Amino acid sequence: MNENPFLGALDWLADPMRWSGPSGIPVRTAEHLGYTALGVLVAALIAVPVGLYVGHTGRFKGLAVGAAGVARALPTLGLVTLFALLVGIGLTAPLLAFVTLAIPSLLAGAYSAVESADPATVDAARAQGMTEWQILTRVEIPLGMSLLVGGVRGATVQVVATAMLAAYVGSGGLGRYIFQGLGSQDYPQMIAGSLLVIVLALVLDLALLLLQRLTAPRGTVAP
Amino acid sequence: MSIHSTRRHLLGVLGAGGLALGAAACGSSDPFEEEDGSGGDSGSGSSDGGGSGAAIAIGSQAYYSNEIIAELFAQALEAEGLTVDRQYQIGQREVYMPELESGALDVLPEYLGNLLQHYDSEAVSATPEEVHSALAEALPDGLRVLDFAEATDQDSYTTTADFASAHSLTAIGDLAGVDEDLTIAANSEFEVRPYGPDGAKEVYGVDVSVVPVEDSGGPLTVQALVDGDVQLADIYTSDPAIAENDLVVLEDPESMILPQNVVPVVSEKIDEAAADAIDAVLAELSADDLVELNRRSTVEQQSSADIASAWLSEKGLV
Amino acid sequence: MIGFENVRKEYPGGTVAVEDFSLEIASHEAVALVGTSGSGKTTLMRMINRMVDPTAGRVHIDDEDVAAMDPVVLRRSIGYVMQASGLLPHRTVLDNITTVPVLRGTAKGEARERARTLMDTVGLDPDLADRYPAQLSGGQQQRVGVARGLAADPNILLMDEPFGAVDPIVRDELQGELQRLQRELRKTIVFVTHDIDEAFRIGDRVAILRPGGRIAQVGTPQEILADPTDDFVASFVGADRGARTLHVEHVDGRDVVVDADGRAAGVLAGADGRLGDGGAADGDAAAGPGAEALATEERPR
Amino acid sequence: MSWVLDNLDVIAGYTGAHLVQALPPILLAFVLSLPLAKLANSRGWLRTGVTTTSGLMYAIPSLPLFVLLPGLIGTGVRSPLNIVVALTLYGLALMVPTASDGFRSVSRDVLGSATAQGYAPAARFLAVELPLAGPVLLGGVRVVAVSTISLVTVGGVLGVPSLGMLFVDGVRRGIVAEIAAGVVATAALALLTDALLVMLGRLLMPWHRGREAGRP
Repeated sequence: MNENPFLGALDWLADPMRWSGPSGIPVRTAEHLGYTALGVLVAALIAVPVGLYVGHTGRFKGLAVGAAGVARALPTLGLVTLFALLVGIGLTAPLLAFVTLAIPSLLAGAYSAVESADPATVDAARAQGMTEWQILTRVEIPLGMSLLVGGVRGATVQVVATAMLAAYVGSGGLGRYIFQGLGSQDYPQMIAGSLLVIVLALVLDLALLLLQRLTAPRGTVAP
Repeated sequence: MSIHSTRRHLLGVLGAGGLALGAAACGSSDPFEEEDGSGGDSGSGSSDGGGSGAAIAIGSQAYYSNEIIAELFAQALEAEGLTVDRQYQIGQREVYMPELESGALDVLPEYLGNLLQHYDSEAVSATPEEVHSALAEALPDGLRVLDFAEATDQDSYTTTADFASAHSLTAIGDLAGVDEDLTIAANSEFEVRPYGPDGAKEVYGVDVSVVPVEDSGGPLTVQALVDGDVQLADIYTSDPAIAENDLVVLEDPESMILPQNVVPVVSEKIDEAAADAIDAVLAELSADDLVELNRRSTVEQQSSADIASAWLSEKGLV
Repeated sequence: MIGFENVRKEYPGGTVAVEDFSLEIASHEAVALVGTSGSGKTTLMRMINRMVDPTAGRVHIDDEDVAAMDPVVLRRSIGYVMQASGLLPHRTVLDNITTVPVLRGTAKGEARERARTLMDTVGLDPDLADRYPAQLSGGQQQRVGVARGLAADPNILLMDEPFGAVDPIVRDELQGELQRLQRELRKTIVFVTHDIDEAFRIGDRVAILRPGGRIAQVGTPQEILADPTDDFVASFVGADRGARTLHVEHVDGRDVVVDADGRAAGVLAGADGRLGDGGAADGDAAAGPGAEALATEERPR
Repeated sequence: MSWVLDNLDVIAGYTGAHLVQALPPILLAFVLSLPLAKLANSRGWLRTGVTTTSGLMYAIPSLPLFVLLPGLIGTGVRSPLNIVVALTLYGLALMVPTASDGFRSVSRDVLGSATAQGYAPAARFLAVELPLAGPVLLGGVRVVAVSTISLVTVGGVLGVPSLGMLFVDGVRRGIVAEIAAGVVATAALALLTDALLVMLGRLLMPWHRGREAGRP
């Protein structure tokens, strides 16, 4: 053990006991990833179609921008506690909060992805006889894919850093280490939990950055 | 070296910061002074107009029940003609204890067991009297505890009436006979407390696992228990939700759980006259009274000032 | 045959792009709509494939009202070539050309086969098939645009200032290619431009438009040059400046054509018929600054 | 609802404390980001470093940072200074890359012509580069403002007075209206600040008026 809580955190992480069992690091990390994925996925199911619709038609743009602005301004801790009082403990309350947190980035990504397509290209596609759906799926989405993935990336990093709040109301994830460390003044444990969250966020960020690079359509990058 | 010494090291640093803050909090230019006051002292005639040298600074934890008790002290002292400065809703013991030690705070309602554990993490359970005298030893120079109240606000192993009757439960030890996996909703630090899962296993031979709910036995914890998400919950015994939901607090014949009677920790600034005023309040404060005070806050959503003044006049204390 | 019957286009907010326009375009005819910006020429052309729906009046193709046709099916039956080509930047040359045939359900292999033929037709090196548009020169992109417009073998080809974004020498080449293609393919072409010389070179007939889509004059280039209906047309074709009033001077034993300002505009073809192009080319020769036209003409081929 | 009406003074007090903690980090992040961004733009590897560090910073969960920072900088947990420093760090993480992009977006030709007209470097920065990067900077500050005002609430868990206290107290007392009031007040504060920033932008950058499409 160590006097310095940061070195103590490394000792904590180095303990092989922490790496197995139902409250071990692999399980908690998997839970954390699961919450993040679920939150981003549900948010994407809502925000991406709306963003694509708004970007493609230009309709309800003001409404979408306003809604995203309000969602951005909502404090996540407040949402978690509010939803928890309304629906009880478990994953529902934090999940609702994560979805709210993820929607603005995803909406902006989907919306700007579609809007980024050169209007002349879209016009030409329409003049050639593509249906609106074909314009969206064959022209606008492929061309804006990296912006869309960028939105997913932003949302994922935000949710993964916030998913610790799931442990505030009865679920698992890496937040368990953070809250337990906080509650019992076991700062090495709290720091270790935070470090794991940071590493997870960086790994996801990097992976999605790579995906973003890969989805940039060939032909649009200068040779 | 152990975790505890690590903790002390960090707390030392935290304490130094708290000291600095405490000094700042005395200055009238500190923007947080007013906020602290208005945080809990909604509407009542707070008399912080007097010189800060003469005023008695009363603090409270960030816990509505603790704030009510602090407000009882405040109004009782004001009735004696003293000037008080309310500094409620201070988050953590690691923050306010240094402020008490430095003299930035003069009075704060505490709980026997938790306060002792702050100074001696190895403290084992005992009777309230034993804890009280141990505290007198443990407290640093310049601080002392007054008499403790009958009212207590301690952790508990609580279950629903249905679950208790289905398995004939009256005491924690009876859980050993329950043939299913037991979970208890509690703050996550319950996991490492002496009366947590390890204590239950050691003292009563009972296996439980913790479902963390960070509202300190509040409505989320109660709801989780009532909804059957968990079989047990750590609910503070002063919580009116216990009676309202017909919950059963399992007995603790081995005194595994530390007694948490309300006890004021005070600085040297509290003279005998002031101490007498506080003692008078605590002498009247029964366990049922504390539950009722809490009920007025959670169910009736009254402010601590209104609750305190009503109770003090009921008891003829002001 | 394409017919416009009293069409009008008014945008929300009251802007009137086209007031009242009627015109018949015969099959296999190339008609150039020419006018300044705001003349409604592009709006009119886009009414044919329903990219724009008229507020009043109707447009018909072979006596069938386009308003009754499904716009998507209609557009797939009409070739469309636009300025800066409008190619899909994320698809290769070959995929761009096969877009419409594939949308219409032609098998991919067959469409590609035809696309390669078309590349040859428009004078594109087959090695460019797998390039992306951004890897091509402006002139090559326009050739791909033309090939794409022809890919579904449409009867009608709409061309919206297709050569507006390329430099003059390439534009001249592309105009020549288009004339050659049109002699072979005999499509019905509606060609929008603001360049009167281009209009004279491409159009069998030319419609000169005033703002609001009002027709100033319709006719063959020769008719318009010979008899401009009013000052607007005269000014538009440059007759008033004397740019079109040419006379012949003898220089070093050859007949040099000179405009009203005394600037050389070209060399008169001798009995050997050295000047290959038809009447429209005369207009072209008169187009730019005379010295340039002369130099072009004398450049060894 | 009656809780809200009975406790308007409590909400107002927390709102004041909230602003005292939120405004300095917004201002500090903006001011400090300018030299840092200029510095980052001066070297390619520095720019990469700054972007990476920013990403790393933003991945740190806020609650542990609030708890740990006092140990690192010697402030108290309940000290607003602690929250201000932590939030300034988050603000910089957002603002420096944005400011770096903003300065890069200024056309080299314009800068060159300004130099040719005789602008000294400092004057050129203040009179030409800063205003031209203004719209991008404003966009960054708006994001920082909204995110900072939201993050201040986390301090409530530690007992630092802010609108976040309403969440902690509300969840313990089971008063939904109290939490809802905290959420609404925080969001309103954020949106109001955002609107003020937009207005300030229009005032300072009249040439940009009407061109800024809000980001969703």
